[in-house]
Amino acid sequence: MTTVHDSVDEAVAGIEDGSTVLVGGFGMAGMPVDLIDALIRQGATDLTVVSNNAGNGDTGLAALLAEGRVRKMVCSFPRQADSWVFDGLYRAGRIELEVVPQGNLAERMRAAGAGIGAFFCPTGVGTPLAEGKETREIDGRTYVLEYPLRADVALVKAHVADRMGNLVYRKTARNFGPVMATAATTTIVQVQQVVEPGGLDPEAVVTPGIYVDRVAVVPDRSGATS
Amino acid sequence: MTTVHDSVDEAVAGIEDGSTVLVGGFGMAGMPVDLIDALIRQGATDLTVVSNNAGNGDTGLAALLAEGRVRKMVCSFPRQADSWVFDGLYRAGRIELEVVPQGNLAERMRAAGAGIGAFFCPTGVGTPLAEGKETREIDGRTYVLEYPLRADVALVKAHVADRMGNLVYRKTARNFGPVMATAATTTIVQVQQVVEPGGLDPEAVVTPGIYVDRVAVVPDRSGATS
Amino acid sequence: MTVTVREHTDRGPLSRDEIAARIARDIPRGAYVNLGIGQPTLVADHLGPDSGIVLHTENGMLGMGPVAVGDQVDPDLTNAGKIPVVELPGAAYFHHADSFAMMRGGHLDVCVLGAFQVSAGGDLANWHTGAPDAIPAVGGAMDLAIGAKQVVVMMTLLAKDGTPKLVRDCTYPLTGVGCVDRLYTDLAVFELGPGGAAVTETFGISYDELAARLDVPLRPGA
Amino acid sequence: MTVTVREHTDRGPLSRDEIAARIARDIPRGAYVNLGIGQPTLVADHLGPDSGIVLHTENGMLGMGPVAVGDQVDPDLTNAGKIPVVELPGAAYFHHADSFAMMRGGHLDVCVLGAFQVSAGGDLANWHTGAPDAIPAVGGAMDLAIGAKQVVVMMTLLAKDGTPKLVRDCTYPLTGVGCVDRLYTDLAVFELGPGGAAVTETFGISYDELAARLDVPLRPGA
Repeated sequence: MTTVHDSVDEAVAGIEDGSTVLVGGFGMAGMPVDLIDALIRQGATDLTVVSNNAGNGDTGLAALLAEGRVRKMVCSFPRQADSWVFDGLYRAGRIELEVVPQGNLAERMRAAGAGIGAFFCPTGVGTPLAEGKETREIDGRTYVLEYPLRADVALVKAHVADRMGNLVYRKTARNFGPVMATAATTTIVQVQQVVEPGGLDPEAVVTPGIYVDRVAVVPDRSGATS
Repeated sequence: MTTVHDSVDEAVAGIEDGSTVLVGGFGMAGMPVDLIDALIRQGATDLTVVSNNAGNGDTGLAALLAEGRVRKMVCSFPRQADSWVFDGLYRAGRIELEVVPQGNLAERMRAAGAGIGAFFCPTGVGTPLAEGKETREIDGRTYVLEYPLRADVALVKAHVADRMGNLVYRKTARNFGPVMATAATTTIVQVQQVVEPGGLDPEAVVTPGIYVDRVAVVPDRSGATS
Repeated sequence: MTVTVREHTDRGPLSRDEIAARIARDIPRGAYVNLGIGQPTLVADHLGPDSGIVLHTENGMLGMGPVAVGDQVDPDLTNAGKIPVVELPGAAYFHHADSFAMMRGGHLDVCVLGAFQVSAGGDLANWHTGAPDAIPAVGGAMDLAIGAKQVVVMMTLLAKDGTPKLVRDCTYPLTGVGCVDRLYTDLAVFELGPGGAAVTETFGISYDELAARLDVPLRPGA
Repeated sequence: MTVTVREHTDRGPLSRDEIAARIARDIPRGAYVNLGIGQPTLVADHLGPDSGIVLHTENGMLGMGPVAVGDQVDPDLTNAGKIPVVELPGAAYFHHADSFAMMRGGHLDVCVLGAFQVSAGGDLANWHTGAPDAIPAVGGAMDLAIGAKQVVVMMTLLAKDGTPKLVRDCTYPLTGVGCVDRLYTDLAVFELGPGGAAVTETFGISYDELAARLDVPLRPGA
C-alpha cells in the first residue's frame, strides 16, 4: 500500500546503513535531488548506489558522494565533464566502482523486478566487462549470462502521482525510474503533485502503484522561487 | 518505416505459407478480427499461430482454424466454453498444440524483441510443462531455461495509430499487442483511426512506431452498423 | 505455547460464499490481490470498499472493479475469465509482459486459486486432470502459483466421490511445487508448508474427525 | 564483375562535417537511427526534414529533434549527451529497459558511433583507452555496438600522431566483436567484415597510397 508523506524526510525514514540504493536519473534529468538531500540528512552510510552516472556538479548524488556515505557505485557512465566529486574519490581509492553497460544495468533491474533468475545477454561479449562470466552460444550467437540487480531502496523522481501511487513522468526524465521502482524492496518517489485516484488517465500510467511504497510531494523549485 | 494501407487485404499481402504468426487478443478483446479475415482471403496456409487462446466462437482466429490453415497452435489456454472449432480439430488429430504458461508466452516474445538469448524463469518448475528442459538453482531457487519466441508476422489490434506507427490501445484489449509487435519481423496492425504525427500524446504512446510495419484502418463495427 | 484449533462444531460446513468471506477477512488492508477464474472471484464480493484492496487481473490491469452490467459492458474491458468488468478510480492498464512480470516478480500480496488437489507440503494441481482426452490449458495458473507473496487455495475439501483433495502427493499434473501457503475449504482452514499441514480452524467437524478423514500428516495449527 | 574504388584524388580529405554529410547520404529514407555522443551527432544536421528518418536517443525517446535553444530548453528533455533537445511531432517516450530492449533487439536500422580503433574484421574499441588512471565509462556503447542492424563508425583514419586507427587487431579494450559494418573516415569509406576491409571510396588519396598507409588486409570494394 502506498503512503503519501508530507516531507521527503519522512519518506526516507528507516533506510539502513549498508543498503543498496537505486537512484533514478540520467544526468540531472529524473534525478531525485530532494530525496537524496533528505537521505544526506537521514544519515544512512556505507551505501551501495546504483545509478546511471556517478553524480553531476555538487548537488544530488554528487553531494551524497561528497559526504563519504557511498562505499560503492554501480553505474554505466561515471566519467563526465562535471563528475569531479566522484573522480576525486575514485582516484583517492575512497570508493569502489562497478561499470555495467547501460542496457545491462536496465535489464538486470528489470529481471529483478520480473522474477527472472538470470538471462543470456548479447552485450559485452568478448569485452573486458564480460571477463570471467559464463557465456553460451545460442542459435549461432554468443551471449553472456547476467544476473538480476536487486536493491533495498529505490529513490525515484516522477512528475505526478495519484494517492494509490500510480505515476507518470515527464519526457526523458522517465529514464530509469519505472524499472528501478520494480527492483527495490522499498520504492520512494518524489513528485511535483499528488492527485486523487481517477486524476490520472489509466491508459497513460507508466508505473502502477503496486511498485510504489512512499510518495513525497516536492513542488517544482523553479515555481517556488519565481 | 510504417506504411498506412487503405485495406486490410493490402496490409496482409505477402504472408507466406509456413509462417509463424502472432495473433493478439485475450479472448476477443484485442483480437485483430479484420486482419484475420483478410489473412483467410489472402490464402497463406501451413501456419503456426501463437495466441493466448485457440479461437472463440466461429469468427476471428476460430474461422482461420476452421479453414484448415493452421498446422500448429502455440497458446496458454486453448480450452474454453466457445472453443469448439479448435477442440474438434485437436480431437481429430488435425492440429498440433503446444501449451505454454501465459507468462512464459509473454516473456518469451518479450525476449525475442529485446535480444535476450534465453532466460531462467521460475514458472513451471517441477511440472509437466518443464519436463526435459534445462533447470538451474540460482540463489536457492530453481528456474527453468526458456527461449525466445520469434515470428515472421504479428497481427495486432490497437485503438489509434499516428502515421508514424505509434500506437495506443484501449483498456484490457492492450494485452499481448505491444509485446507481439516487438517479436515479429513484420508487424501488421488494425486500428480504428489514424491521426497525423503529433496527434498522440508522446507520453502515452504504448507501442512506438519502430515496431510497426503496416497499419490498416478498420472503422469500429458497432459504429458502422448503428 | 498452547496451540489450539478453533473448532466450530456448532455449525455445518462453510458454503462456497462463506469460504469466500472467510478468505476475504484474512486479506490485509491495501493488499494487491489476484483472484483466479472460477470460485475465487466470489472473494471480491466480500472485500469492503474501504479495504483499500486493489484487484489485479492477469490480462493487464490493476484497479479492476465488479462485473459490468447493462451499459457498462465494454468488450475491451474484461477479467481473466473474459467476463466484462468495470474500472475503478486509480486503475492502470499495462501489457501482458508487464502484467506477468508483476505476477512473477513477487509483487502481488495474495492470489486466490481453485484446485483439483493440494498436497500437505503445498504442491498445487489445478490445471489439468491428466485425463487422456482432456485438452490441456494452463493460462496464468503456473505464473500465479509461483509469483504471489501468499498463495491461497479455495476449494471443497472432498471431491464429489468423497475422496479428500488435500493429499500426501498430488496424483494430477502439478501447477507448482510447494507453492500453496494457505488452504481454505468448507470443512477447515490449513496452513501448508514443508512441515506438512496445520489446521487452524474447522467448520462442522472436530479436529479429530477431520484428521480421521484425511490421509496426510496433520497437526493443530497456531 | 569489375570492382572499382571511387577515388576522389582531385580534392583533399573530408572535413568532419563532410564525413557527417557522407554518412547521412547513405542512410535510407524512413530509417530509425541512433547517433552516438560526440562527432556522430553532426550527422543530424545533414538529414533532410523530408527524409522521414527518426532519431532514437538511448535515454528513452524516438522522434528526437535538434538541440534546444532559448525558451525551448527543458531540463527533462535531453539527448544521450545530456544536452537539451526538442521533441518532434510523432515522438514517443519510454523507459530505459524498453529503450535498450529496442537497441539490443535489433530494431534500430543504423547507429553511428565514434571510435578509438576499429579492426578490419569489424571489432570496435570506443569506450576505454586502457590507460591505468582513466576512469572507465561505457554508457550505452556496448549495447549499440551489438544491437543496430547496421553499425557505422565515424572517425579520422589516423590518430594525431599519424598512426592508423583502422588496425588488424584493436589494442584498446573492445566495445564489441565483429560488429562494425561500415567505417567512414576523412580519407576513405570502408566495408568491414569477416573477409577484412573493402575500400569503396577515397578522398584526397589514391587507393594504392591508402593501402600503403595501412597495415591491414585491404581490397577494393564494390
